[in-house]
Amino acid sequence: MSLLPYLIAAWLFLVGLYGIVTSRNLVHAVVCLSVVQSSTYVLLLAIGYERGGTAPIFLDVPVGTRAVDPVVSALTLTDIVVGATVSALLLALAVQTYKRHGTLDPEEFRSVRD
Amino acid sequence: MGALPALPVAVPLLVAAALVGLAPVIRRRPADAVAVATAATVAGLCAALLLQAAGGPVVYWFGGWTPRQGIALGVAFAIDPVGAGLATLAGVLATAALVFSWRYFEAVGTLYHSLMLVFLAGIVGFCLSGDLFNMFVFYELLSVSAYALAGYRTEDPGSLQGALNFAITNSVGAFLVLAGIALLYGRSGALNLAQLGQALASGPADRLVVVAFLLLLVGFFVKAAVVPFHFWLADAYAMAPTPVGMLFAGVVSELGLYALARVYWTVFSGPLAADAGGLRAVLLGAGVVTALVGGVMCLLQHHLTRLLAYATISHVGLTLTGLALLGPAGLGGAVLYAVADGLIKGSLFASVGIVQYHLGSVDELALRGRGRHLPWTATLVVLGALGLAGVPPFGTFLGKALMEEAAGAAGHAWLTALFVVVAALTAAALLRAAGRVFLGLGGPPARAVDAPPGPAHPTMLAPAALLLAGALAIGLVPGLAGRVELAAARFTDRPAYAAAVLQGASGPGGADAESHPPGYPAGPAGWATLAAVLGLALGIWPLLRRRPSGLRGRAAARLWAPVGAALRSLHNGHIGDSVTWLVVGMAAFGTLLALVVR
Amino acid sequence: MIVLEVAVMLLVAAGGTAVVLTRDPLNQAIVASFYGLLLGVMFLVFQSPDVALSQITVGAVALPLMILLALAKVRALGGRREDRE
Amino acid sequence: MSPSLRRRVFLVAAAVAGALLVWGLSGLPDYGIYRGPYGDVLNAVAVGERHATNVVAAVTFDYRGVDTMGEEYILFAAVIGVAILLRAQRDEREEAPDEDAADRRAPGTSNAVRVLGLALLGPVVLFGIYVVAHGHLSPGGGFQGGVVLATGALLVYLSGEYVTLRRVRPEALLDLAESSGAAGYVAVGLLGLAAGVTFLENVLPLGQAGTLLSSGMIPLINLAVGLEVAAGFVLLLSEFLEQTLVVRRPGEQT
Repeated sequence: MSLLPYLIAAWLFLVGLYGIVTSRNLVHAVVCLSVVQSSTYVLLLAIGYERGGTAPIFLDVPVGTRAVDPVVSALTLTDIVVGATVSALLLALAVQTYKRHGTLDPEEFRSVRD
Repeated sequence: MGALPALPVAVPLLVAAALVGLAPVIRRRPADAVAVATAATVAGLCAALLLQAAGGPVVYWFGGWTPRQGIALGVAFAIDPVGAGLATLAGVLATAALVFSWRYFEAVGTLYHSLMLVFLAGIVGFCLSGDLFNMFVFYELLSVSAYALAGYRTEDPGSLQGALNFAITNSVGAFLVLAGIALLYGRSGALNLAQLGQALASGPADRLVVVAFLLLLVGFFVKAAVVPFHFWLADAYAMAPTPVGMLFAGVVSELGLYALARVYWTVFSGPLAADAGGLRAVLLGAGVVTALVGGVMCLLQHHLTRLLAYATISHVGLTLTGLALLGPAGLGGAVLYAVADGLIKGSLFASVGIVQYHLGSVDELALRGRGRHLPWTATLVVLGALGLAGVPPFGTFLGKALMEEAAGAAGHAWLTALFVVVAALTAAALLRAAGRVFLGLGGPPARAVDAPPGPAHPTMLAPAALLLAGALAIGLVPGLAGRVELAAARFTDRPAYAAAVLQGASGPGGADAESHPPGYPAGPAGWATLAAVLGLALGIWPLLRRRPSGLRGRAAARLWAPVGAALRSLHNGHIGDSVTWLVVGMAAFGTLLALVVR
Repeated sequence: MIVLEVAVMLLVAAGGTAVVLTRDPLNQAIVASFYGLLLGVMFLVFQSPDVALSQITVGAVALPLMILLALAKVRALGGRREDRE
Repeated sequence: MSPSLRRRVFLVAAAVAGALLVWGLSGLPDYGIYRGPYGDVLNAVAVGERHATNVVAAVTFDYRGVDTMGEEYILFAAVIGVAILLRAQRDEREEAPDEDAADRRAPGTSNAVRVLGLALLGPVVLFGIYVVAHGHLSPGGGFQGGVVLATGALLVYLSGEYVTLRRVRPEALLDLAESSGAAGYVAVGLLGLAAGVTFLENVLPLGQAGTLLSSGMIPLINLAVGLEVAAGFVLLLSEFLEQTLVVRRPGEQT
């Protein structure tokens, strides 16, 4: 239990990479990349978690109540925005690639080099 | 506390947003002018910071959140001459690139200008930041802009594929960096580099420290395109529009190495101090392999921008060897070399852009003899090739001389041989291309295609010429070597950095300037000349022979061909392959580090 | 409480694996939406409601929507391509 | 590499890399123990110093506000990037987008769906604004609220009113909203410089903790972020949407 969330983060990281490596569809690869990224959310939030702590919001509870780390939340928020924007860009690239090559399969488009 | 440190990031971001908001009412030329003026302003602001930082570190706490009892609550820019110098380089290159775009792009809206300014702000923030997570944010900012810019020429299918591979591989690299940050945060509860360094210095180099260093190292190596993390680079750089390529090759590759140096000397140099010898061997190995693979691949190309892209990889390898010596002397040489080399790469990308614009192609075989009416461009390419080879008095020579000196002092004098070989390989490739394109050597002239006739427009020639002049100036400024070594000495002084950031201790900490003898050391100058001559021979000689080869040549070709073919097939631009190599590299570096540390 | 935490974490691990192993992009978008929701629940367990809200709006709604739209575009293009041939 | 070779190479390398990762992760403090000091210090001082009851918001928008500024510009760059990448596509076929407008309505939109969509629009928009405005008090803020608002715009599409949306040609307006939001963040930062303190330093009264008009500049930044995120996500979604619709031409619908 004391390591479980960290192990899950490592698992998500590798399983997402496996998806990218074996992907036959660029859109699929982009979604797999978002799984890789989600591992960093899990890792960050698990590191800042304090057993028995409340959310770091002192509206109904007084300051001084044991709370989890607010910093990892702020970091993860940034991370989520990064993830969404990178995914959007990649999807746009994938759509355009399909338009040029007529396929989304990385095996099928040979590189442009001579 | 003055406003200066915040402005080189805030100004381009504000202008970028304004350009998008005003897109319906602003015309092309005013938008060009605003973008150029903004980039030049950033360059000026960074230069001012550089001067200020030369007198002592400049620490700027955003929001006024100065640390309490050594605990950083906010985010700081911690500006030293190395970071400010790289930021200035980025500003100069961006200005040159935007001037170049004036004529190069027929019709662009303001979106391109905005994206370039955001890109520049990302680079500058990355160079100035003293906070690990803040570095990650700026790293992503510059990366996301770069992905879009790399795919900017959407009519080119290669461009899209290059951008996709670029974005996926670099994103994985960024997540590795973030995972490394998370590990360090879990151990120390800090994100400020100085505070992290203090927290780690008291502990051992245990498994967490090793793996955190591994994750950051691999993430930054992906950005720097160190072998085997380099498979994305050639497609992305070669297919990007020329002005974007100028920035990519000129400064972005070096940023990965800068970041590694920064985190090593602020955070890890305490716990890893005892293992510096093993670490040096690992980094030196990576640098040597990168330099050689890049150099050989460079010689194999006849697509000019792809050729320059591999030259970039090769020179990142050289810079890494300087850094790998893990001492201030090697670092100083590496910094000087990287800046001069960046200016020359920017100039060369611009020259190739002129070729592309006026001759409608960047394939040296399809261009044979067609560049005869571009004498200025030809001159710039040849001078650039000599600059890349490190011929005096270019700044690259001075940087290499410092690195060689440091290598000799550290018992690695053999690095000189590597420098000669790599300089010869990349110079050979460029001189061969110049010989073909501008002199028509090696065969009948190619058929012309429809393209705007010469002569090249001043807005395209001037940036290329001025960047090259900058690289010359770096080699000629008296006393620069001594100043750079002083800056490097301060860069590597972890306690002084921490004191400046966390306690506000000012004043030039660290070692005093080593007085560096003026003038050019004869030995290194001789080696550099040898490299240039070798490069000339290797590049031009095959073009002058009537028939392809004699018996011996054929035997050599038979030996050489499979190597070339294997290298080519490895560099196939497949996304799955790039990511697989990334994981292979991570496993390899991780195993080496685990063996080397303790 | 701990049982709940372990259960959510294992579900997330399974969900991420399912996203990767769903090879058809259209189905994958839907699985990814569920996975986004699961992550949101996990973040609530981690006492991070801000992040959970972000994750649910982005991961479970906006991103799957973008994927579906991109796929719709690809299909439309593919349809045209076949028409022409 | 062939697919099967690649898979095998990857699995071997990933086994080693995974072992290294786990080895390193096992050096972390046990799950459920946070050693600090960063978060603990902030939890102790932020409410007193910033009068923001949501400490995450205080960290996001003030203590580490410069990170969030970078983050907003990451979104900004991505929106521009997507527009640039999909641009060629739009130019090609934008002859007269409104002419065959009747055919552009999402197929199969029944009146019931339309009414439902429009009926939902009000509450969704209200909820979005609420989330933006209360970011410094309770969970939420500019980003989350902005995304909610953007989905509200999508409801308009789902209810078949895309053509209406299109006819008003809101793109320039959306660009303006997005860039004002982004510029607004920097401008709030410059307020500090204008007042002679540092960039992003609070210069507004902090107000009474727990009330809507408290926490100084944080609600202002939240507003800027909300504007940018809402407009940005609408632009992102509508770029893809446009891609879908542009192709769905008369005679080619399936």
